[in-house]
Amino acid sequence: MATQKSTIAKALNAGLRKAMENDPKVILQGEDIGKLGGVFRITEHLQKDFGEDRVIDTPLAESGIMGTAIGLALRGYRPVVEIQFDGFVYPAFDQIVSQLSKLHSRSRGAIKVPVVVRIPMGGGIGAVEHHSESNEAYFAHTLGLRVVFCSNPEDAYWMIQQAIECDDPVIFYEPKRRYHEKGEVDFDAPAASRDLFSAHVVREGTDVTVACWGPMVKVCLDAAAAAEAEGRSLEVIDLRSISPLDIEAITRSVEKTGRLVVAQEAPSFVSVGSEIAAMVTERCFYSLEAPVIRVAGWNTPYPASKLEELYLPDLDRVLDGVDRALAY
Amino acid sequence: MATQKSTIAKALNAGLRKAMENDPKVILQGEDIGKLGGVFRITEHLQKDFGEDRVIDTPLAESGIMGTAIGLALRGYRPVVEIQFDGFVYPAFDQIVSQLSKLHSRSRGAIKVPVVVRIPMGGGIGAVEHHSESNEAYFAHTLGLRVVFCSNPEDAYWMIQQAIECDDPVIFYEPKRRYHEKGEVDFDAPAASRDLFSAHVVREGTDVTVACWGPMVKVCLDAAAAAEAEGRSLEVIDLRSISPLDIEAITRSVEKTGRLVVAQEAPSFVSVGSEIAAMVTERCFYSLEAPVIRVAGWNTPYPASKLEELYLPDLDRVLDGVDRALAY
Amino acid sequence: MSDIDVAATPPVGGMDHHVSVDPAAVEPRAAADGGPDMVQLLTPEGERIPHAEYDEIVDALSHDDLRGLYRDLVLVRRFDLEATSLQRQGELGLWASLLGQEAAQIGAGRAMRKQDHAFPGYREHGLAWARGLDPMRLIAMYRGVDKGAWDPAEFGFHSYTIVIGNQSLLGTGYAMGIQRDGAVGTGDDARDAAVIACMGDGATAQGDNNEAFVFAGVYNSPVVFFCQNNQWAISEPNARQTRAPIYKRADGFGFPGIRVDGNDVLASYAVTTAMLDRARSGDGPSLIEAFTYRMAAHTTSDDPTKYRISAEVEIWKLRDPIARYKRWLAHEGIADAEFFDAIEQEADELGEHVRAATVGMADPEVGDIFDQVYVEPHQQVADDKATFTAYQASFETAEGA
Amino acid sequence: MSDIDVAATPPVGGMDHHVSVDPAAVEPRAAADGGPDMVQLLTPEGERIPHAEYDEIVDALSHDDLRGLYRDLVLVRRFDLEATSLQRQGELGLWASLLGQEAAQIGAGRAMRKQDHAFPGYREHGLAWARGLDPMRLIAMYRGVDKGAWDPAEFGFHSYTIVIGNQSLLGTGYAMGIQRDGAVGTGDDARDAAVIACMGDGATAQGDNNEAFVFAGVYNSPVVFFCQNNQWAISEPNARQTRAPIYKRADGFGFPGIRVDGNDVLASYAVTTAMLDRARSGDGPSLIEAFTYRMAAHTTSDDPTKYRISAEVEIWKLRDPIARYKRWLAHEGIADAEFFDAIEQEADELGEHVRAATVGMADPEVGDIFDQVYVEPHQQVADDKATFTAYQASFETAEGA
Ligand SMILES: Cc1ncc(C[n+]2csc(CCOP(=O)(O)OP(=O)(O)O)c2C)c(N)n1
Ligand SMILES: Cc1ncc(C[n+]2csc(CCOP(=O)(O)OP(=O)(O)O)c2C)c(N)n1
Ligand SMILES: [Mg+2]
Ligand SMILES: [Mg+2]
Repeated sequence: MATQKSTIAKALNAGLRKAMENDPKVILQGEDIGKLGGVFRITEHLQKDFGEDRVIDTPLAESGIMGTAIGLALRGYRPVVEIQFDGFVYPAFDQIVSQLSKLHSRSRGAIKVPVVVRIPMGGGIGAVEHHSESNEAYFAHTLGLRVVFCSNPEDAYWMIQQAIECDDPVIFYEPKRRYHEKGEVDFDAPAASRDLFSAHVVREGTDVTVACWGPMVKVCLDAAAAAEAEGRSLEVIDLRSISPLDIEAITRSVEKTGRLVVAQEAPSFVSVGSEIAAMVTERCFYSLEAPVIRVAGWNTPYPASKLEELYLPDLDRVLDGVDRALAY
Repeated sequence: MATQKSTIAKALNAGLRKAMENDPKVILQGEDIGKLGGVFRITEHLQKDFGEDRVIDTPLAESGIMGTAIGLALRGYRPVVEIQFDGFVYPAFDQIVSQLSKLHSRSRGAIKVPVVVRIPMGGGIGAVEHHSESNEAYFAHTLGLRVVFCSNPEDAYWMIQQAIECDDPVIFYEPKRRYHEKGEVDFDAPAASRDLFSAHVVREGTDVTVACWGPMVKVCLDAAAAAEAEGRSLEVIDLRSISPLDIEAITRSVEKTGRLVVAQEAPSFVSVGSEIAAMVTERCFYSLEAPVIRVAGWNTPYPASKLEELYLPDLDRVLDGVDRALAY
Repeated sequence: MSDIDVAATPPVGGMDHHVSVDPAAVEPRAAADGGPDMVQLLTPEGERIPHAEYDEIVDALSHDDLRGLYRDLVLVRRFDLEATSLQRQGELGLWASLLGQEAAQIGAGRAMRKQDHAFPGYREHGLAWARGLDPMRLIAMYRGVDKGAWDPAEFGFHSYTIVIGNQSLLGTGYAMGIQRDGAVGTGDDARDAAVIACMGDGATAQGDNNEAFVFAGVYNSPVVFFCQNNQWAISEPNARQTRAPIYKRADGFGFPGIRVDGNDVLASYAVTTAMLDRARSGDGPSLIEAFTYRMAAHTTSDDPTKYRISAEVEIWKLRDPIARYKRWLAHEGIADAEFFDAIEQEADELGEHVRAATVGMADPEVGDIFDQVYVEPHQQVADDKATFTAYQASFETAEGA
Repeated sequence: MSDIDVAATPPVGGMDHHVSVDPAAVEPRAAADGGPDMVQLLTPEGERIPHAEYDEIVDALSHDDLRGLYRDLVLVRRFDLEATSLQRQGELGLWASLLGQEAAQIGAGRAMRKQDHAFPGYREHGLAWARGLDPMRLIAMYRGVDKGAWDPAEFGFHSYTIVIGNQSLLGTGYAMGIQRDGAVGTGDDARDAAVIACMGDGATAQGDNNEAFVFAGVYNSPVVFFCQNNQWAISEPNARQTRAPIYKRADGFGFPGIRVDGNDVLASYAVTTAMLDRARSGDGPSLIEAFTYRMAAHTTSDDPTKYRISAEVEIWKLRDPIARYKRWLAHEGIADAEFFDAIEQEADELGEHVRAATVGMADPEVGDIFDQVYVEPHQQVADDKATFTAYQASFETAEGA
């Protein structure tokens, strides 16, 4: 069918379906993912087509969802768990940190726990509290987990499939405010042809590197377009994976541009942006013309939604970061 | 009685006692903190002296401990919660992140939750899994919490009192492998005379700044003594508080030395060390002679105890970090 | 009969498709009635059923009290409908309707004394009303102006809680505080206090709620767990949350559980009154399962046609909590047409007030992002606020120039 | 009588000191017996009590089987004592003794079939033994050589789990997998499988265990929750963990709960056999409370004299699981002195083997720190390993130089 217009939501749905067709061990678990198809409809029609034993509506208990998913993985299944919103992953935190991330090393490799944890993340949808968080720092700091973000429909489609095929546990973040944005997807391309854990230069440039992931990629691409009008050439890197971090890709770009802006929705304090800044500075100490500039959510809890526009880094704040980097 | 020799364990016990005497609203909650006095005996004799209603042996359920502590705080109490070991705080993570850290801002200041969460942290005691973790990055990234570490008996005594007096929730880390190390404590000095949230230069020096906290302070002081023998002058800063971070104190020192090593037990990836590196580089870009060097636990789960000596940063690794900083 | 080897036929998708429990087999369908254990004082037809244990409590209510309950029910429903329509018109970000659950909440809320405290979820608009909270505070939260910024101490009504289960532990801890204040079992009606901690049927699956049962049981704390079983947790029916009826959960934690008709304001009032009395007098916790129905969507974001049939909703319409109560009041001569009209009028006024106040509601202060994160100063928040302020100012300067 | 106003006297420390529940008031003291509901087939004196439901199961055991149980009990106890003494001599970092709980574990372990799976805590040495795990694997973990590095699939015995409650959910999920594999209720004895998920009395308070009850109930999964109520959670007695007896918890989650004498190997075997059969045949979960006693300290780091009286331990000595079983075997003529001596001999040999193997145990590979963190390569771990290796090498170079 060649490429086709699709949304991230539909691409994820198609990717899940493909994975379920390819491997009968793939099963989905979560709250309301069955008849309803999930509150974002990412699992729409899958229960109808694959049955209640492969698309499991769970009790309302995230630790239970995570713990039983790990148990299913121990039995040879490949569970894909949906956490309804970012702010509801915390009841499962203990199972994720104490079991999911550690069983492989605890057993000196005897045990594999190929669980994918899908989390619709981030703000910008005018939601009530706990529905707009960017909590990737917690999981990135948890060694034993892999943490990835899709940012567009094309990636969503193959990334979810690769995440399911990966033998390590993967936290799979989905930028909820972009679920319905459209893009071209090649539904025939084999998922295995790309590398889930390598960063992607989505726009080449020469003056400043901008590293970003998930919902911020579009913001940064827009910023790059705006910057171009002012004669500034930004190189935008969609990191896709933040654990592992494709630090080579970032340093390669920074060696060229000499300047780096990291843009994220999460608060900056002790965050992925901090890590990138620390690592890049270590590796590019002599090529950096300016310190790494972080453009991030403010160091506060996510605010009431009427204030979220002021909280989330937007095009202007990214450009401001670029200005600050260029001011050195 | 002027100053007296004491251990961190005894100083904490004395500090808790003092706080309970000063304020009848101070109550303690935790597993085995009553008759047993806690597995580290930090609360020894307190139940006998203050009764079962102020020193509460709780059911074995950390979310329950944390949630009821918050409820008690809402009623006007000042609960001090003991988490038995670092690795057992995760069942309480949801209550900490979703309620403890957010109730004050949620209520636009109407609610205060002055809960202290005491966590014996870190490795080096030959323990089984989950008993040796340094998980401060999770809480430092959680705005709304304060996160502090004591590193010696003197500080333990006044810091625990100040933490209890603080109207914000405080995660209070205790370096468990140092519980029984001795130092002078002035049990008469009023707790209020110091600032819980400011860093302390524990040794002055001129060549390299070493920032550390909790159990690493002693390691770094020992390293500084060893370095002196080789003619290198290290300035060692005990951060005490990592949220807020006394960045002024660090930058003041770095402006002088031009070099910074951060030493921590936690894995480096997306950690407090990352943040310090990022911030210091932003603020001292022109005075840094070398990138900030992080000496940290390796980026893995904490290993089996026979390997912990190779995992934990020791004097040699700190000195190696210093060498690397000086190599620029 | 056939030469196909049935055993060798691989099940579809590699699975045995008979392993799931049929929800209907383990728990009555959502449309079922509450069963013989359910306390009901008023039938759906508005007939009063005598009850040895609870008549006394209801009989102690004056006609004014009884009319007051009606007023509560009607005004709360009107408020709720207005909020739903404001959401549809884009004035609110979201609304979680209490439609159908008015009697459960008003009954429980009116059973509380001033010194009692309620720990709500996110749908307790009736309880909030009974505690005297200005409904506009709820509107402000769902509009995104704030996150629920009232002072719990003022109303004995705590923050709305969105993370399922959290509030039960907070409520239990609060009740432990009441014990430590010596405000249980003194016999002083103005002193002895208790807590109501709310949960939904889905919420009973959550670890926090079960830990709250453990703590409350062990410490014998004055807390009444008030579970509104509205049959649905978004799209999932009771059978996906528990294999046993909810009120039976309590026994295994060492305290009584009671199922009450949540569409019967008198029963909800009576049972809650009895359980609060029990708690205040030092006899410990209890669990009330108010058997009711979520007549509307889960929230305005939800589309229930995806997962439930309208016939079920029709059955529950016949059990409407307000209709049956009105019928009884009229039949008993406690209220007349004039009274009902006056309440209708008041409801219209409330609706208009809520609409006007919502549309005219001021946006929040931008400082709210930073100003109440901590009680005491925090360097990183202060630094961010300074950066933010300078950044904002740079636009003003730019615009001014 | 007195002119002191009692009401005005402030309670000590600003508190009413009567608010705590007296533990003794809500649950029998730890030294109490298990009550009339407890299934017991052998009295502490070694007398066999007939039981309508369970005799059949026990009667089906051959004399070889019965002697085998004795052997298990004695060898496991000896192993455990040896481990304790190895710890005292500094050979282990820690040891969690199962002393007193042998019968509960051996009974349950021997009730399992090959295809069943156990999810243990950290004290399940008897269960491990029954599943064929080399006890040296347990020693390796408590010595700090590894973190429990066996392959669960090999033994149907999963990782030791230290974080209280985690394993029950893993076991329940595993049981959900068994259902999906069509390995329940087929009637094929070699195919139908079930799970045993272990917990302690203290652990029943943890959210995870209650969520496991919810999931197992809702999905009717083949899991037997096996709770060893050894009366203590470190220093806290049962009354601090639950207000109701533990076995009563199950009913409110929709499945049966049974209290069994955990010091009676026949009863533990019989009840577990029945519940596993039930699970395997598709009738769903159950909760077994094995009423027993932790004769030793919580772990070698613990000092129980701080919180419990020795009189209690003395009472439980009279209920020793091995002594009563030996008496019965001898009385029935199932085993004679020669047999008992042979087992004693074997135990001595096991002890010596464990001691020698522990002292001679190789240290772990340093690569273990890095090598099994991920299945597939991870850049940051690889970078750290390279740094580590170079750093280590620098010493060797330095030393070599
Ligand atoms: C911990 C957590 N997980 C998931 C959600 C998302 N969520 C919001 S309401 C809801 C269903 C709640 O059902 P129930 O407890 O029956 O209450 P009701 O909405 O019916 O009043 C879910 C799953 C949440 N708010 N918190
Ligand atoms: C989540 C968690 N919290 C605390 C601990 C510390 N801890 C280890 S064992 C134990 C008591 C367990 O008691 P019980 O469940 O009765 O089991 P037993 O040790 O008696 O076999 C505690 C509190 C832990 N391991 N995990
Ligand atoms: Mg509901
Ligand atoms: Mg126990």
